[in-house]
Amino acid sequence: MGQVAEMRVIVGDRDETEQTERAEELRILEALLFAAEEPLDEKTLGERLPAGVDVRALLNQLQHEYACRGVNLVRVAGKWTLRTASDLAWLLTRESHVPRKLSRAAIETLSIVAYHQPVTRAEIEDIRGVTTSKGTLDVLLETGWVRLRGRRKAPGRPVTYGTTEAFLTHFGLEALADLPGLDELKGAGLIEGAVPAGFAVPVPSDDPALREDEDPLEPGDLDLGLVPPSDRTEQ
Amino acid sequence: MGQVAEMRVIVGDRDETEQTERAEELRILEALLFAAEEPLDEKTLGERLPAGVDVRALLNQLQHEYACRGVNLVRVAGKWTLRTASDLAWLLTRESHVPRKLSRAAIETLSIVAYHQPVTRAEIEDIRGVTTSKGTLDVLLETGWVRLRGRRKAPGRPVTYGTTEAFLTHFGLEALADLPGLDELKGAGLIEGAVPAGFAVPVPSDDPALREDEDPLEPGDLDLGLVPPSDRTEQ
Amino acid sequence: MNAEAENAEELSFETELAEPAAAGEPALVVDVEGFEGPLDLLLTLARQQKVDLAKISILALADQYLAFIEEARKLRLELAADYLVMAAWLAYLKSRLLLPEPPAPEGPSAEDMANALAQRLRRLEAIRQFAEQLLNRPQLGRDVFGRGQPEPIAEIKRPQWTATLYDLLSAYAARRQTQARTFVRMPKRSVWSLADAREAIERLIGVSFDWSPLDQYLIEYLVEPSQRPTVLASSFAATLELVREGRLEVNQHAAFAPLYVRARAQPAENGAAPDVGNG
Repeated sequence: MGQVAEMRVIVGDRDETEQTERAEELRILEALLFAAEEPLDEKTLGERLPAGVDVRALLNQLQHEYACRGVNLVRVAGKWTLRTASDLAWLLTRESHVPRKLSRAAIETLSIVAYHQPVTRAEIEDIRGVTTSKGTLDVLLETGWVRLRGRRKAPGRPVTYGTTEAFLTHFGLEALADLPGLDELKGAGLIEGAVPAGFAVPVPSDDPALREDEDPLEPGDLDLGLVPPSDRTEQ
Repeated sequence: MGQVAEMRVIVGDRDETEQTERAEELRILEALLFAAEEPLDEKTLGERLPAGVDVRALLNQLQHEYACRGVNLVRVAGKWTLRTASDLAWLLTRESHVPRKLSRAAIETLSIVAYHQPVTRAEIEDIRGVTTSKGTLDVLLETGWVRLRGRRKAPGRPVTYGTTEAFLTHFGLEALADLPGLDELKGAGLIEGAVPAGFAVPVPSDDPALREDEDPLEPGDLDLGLVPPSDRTEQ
Repeated sequence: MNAEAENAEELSFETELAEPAAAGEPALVVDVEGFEGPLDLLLTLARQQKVDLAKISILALADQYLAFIEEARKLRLELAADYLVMAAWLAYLKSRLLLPEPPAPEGPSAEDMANALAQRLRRLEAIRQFAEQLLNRPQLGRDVFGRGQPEPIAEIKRPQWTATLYDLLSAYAARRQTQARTFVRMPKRSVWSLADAREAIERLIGVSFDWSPLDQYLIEYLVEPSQRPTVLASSFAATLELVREGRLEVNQHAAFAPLYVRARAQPAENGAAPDVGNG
């Protein structure tokens, strides 16, 4: 490093005058391009520089200087402009978390997944008595509270859904078995009046081990685009 | 020149790793500062850099790198921003949207607010020895450089005025302490004179926190049409 | 403005005003308006003394000010009250300064008052000087410029889903309960309602049933095994309801024996009561 530094100093000393003079024109170009509200063409730039200056050569030099910087000098539609380096485009985005309430349909579906897991979409629909849109399940997958467990050993081999650890965390449950049963739901006044015969609330289990009637997921299952990127609105 | 370029390439190869790493953080800072519409504070900049990075040191390095360029890294209102070099003003005047020309009364009032804030209209008039027309203060509020701060805890509860961040930004001041001649004024005892008796507090101060002799504004105060659209978020 | 007037004793406005006056224009007011109040006028007069404000003679300044006001009056200039108040005060100050101080004066001494005035003038002068310096700084949008094409930061909004355990449980309970009741009431399943089934059999066989345990069989064949107890229960409940209404008779030989049902003398249509035997 010491040697390197020294070399630089020598280099710097040698053509100091030339450097300084060049710098002035480059400074002008820099300032013009920086302050401009739109890309500038070479003619406009040339008008602000001393006569006889090779604008294109200067621009090329400036472009070279900025090539490895966070901002690059680029040519668009024949005009010149400074732009954020394309590999740093991520800097120009900001994530923000917007609290959003789950829709009624999504909450219902989630509760059915919680109590009845492993459960297929058809089973969810059967219990809810209404068609469940794919969007609703996508939203639930996006929350991270519901996951694809496996596939039911049944015609069509439908995917089975279950809840995740994040589900327990979010709802403050120590274990899935802590979800209240029928008596507790009644006690809480959530189920009122006579309960039809045969009405039962299952004792839920989110044991990750696949059930006898479940097959493991197949390699492609998780990449089906089932997990939406963001901002998915449901139904 | 050809020789110079070659030597530099060799230099570049030698300590590539270190160079690259440093460069990446500087590139990020560069990109952020170029893209930003408003000055950025170190916290905001730091959030986009790897943890543990000395943001201030990097900014100083960047400031040094840009010192002799057509665009400089400057500190205004405690934040960082890129500005065209002030010696190139001649070059860019054509671009300028001629700022409103302030009347002599407005200029005087502005500087009294700047040097004596928080200050009431009566105090401004005391210093100028003449009645201040409402229009003058309205014009200043409209520029966004002056804001209503609060109300003085004194008979009549007069409104107190102070300067904004936009004021510092516009005049390229890092902080109020950089006001020209401030020390001189203080040394000559010309500033303390305006402080109401019994309040031994530093003047001027644009600390958004109200002073002990100030009450907050009342709900209606900001709706008088006196308030310019921007920069009035802090109360 | 009179700021550049040279002669301390002879005020410049005389010469400056001579011309407009000659042109028949009462432009004298304009001249006074060139001053930003009496302090400004005093400051201008003080500058004409060409001395440091710290060493200024307040007495001489008062004289000049009063002379100016006198001139203005002669020319019938309209002066704002502020100027006249200052004139009165300066006249008072002058008299105090010229008279020997009483041994125990009440309030501030003439000296104090003069110093206070000098201090005010210095303060105004300083403020003006620094205002000028401030305005001569490179100003944004006039001398220095920010990025002409700032690149906006795009905000990606990630939803943070919220739901409470109560939401979850009440939704579950409500849905299950609704579903269970719907199940009892609505015949829109793949099975026929018992009423429909009875009607169909009647049409097929051509007879109406007497003391028939038919519902047992209908349930057996038409209802999914898991649903049978529910259907049986609701069917029984509906039957009892019809009995109470006097439209059906039931007969059971022993506990848990098959239940025989027949219509009463004035037979009601089977489908008349929609609550009957849904399945």
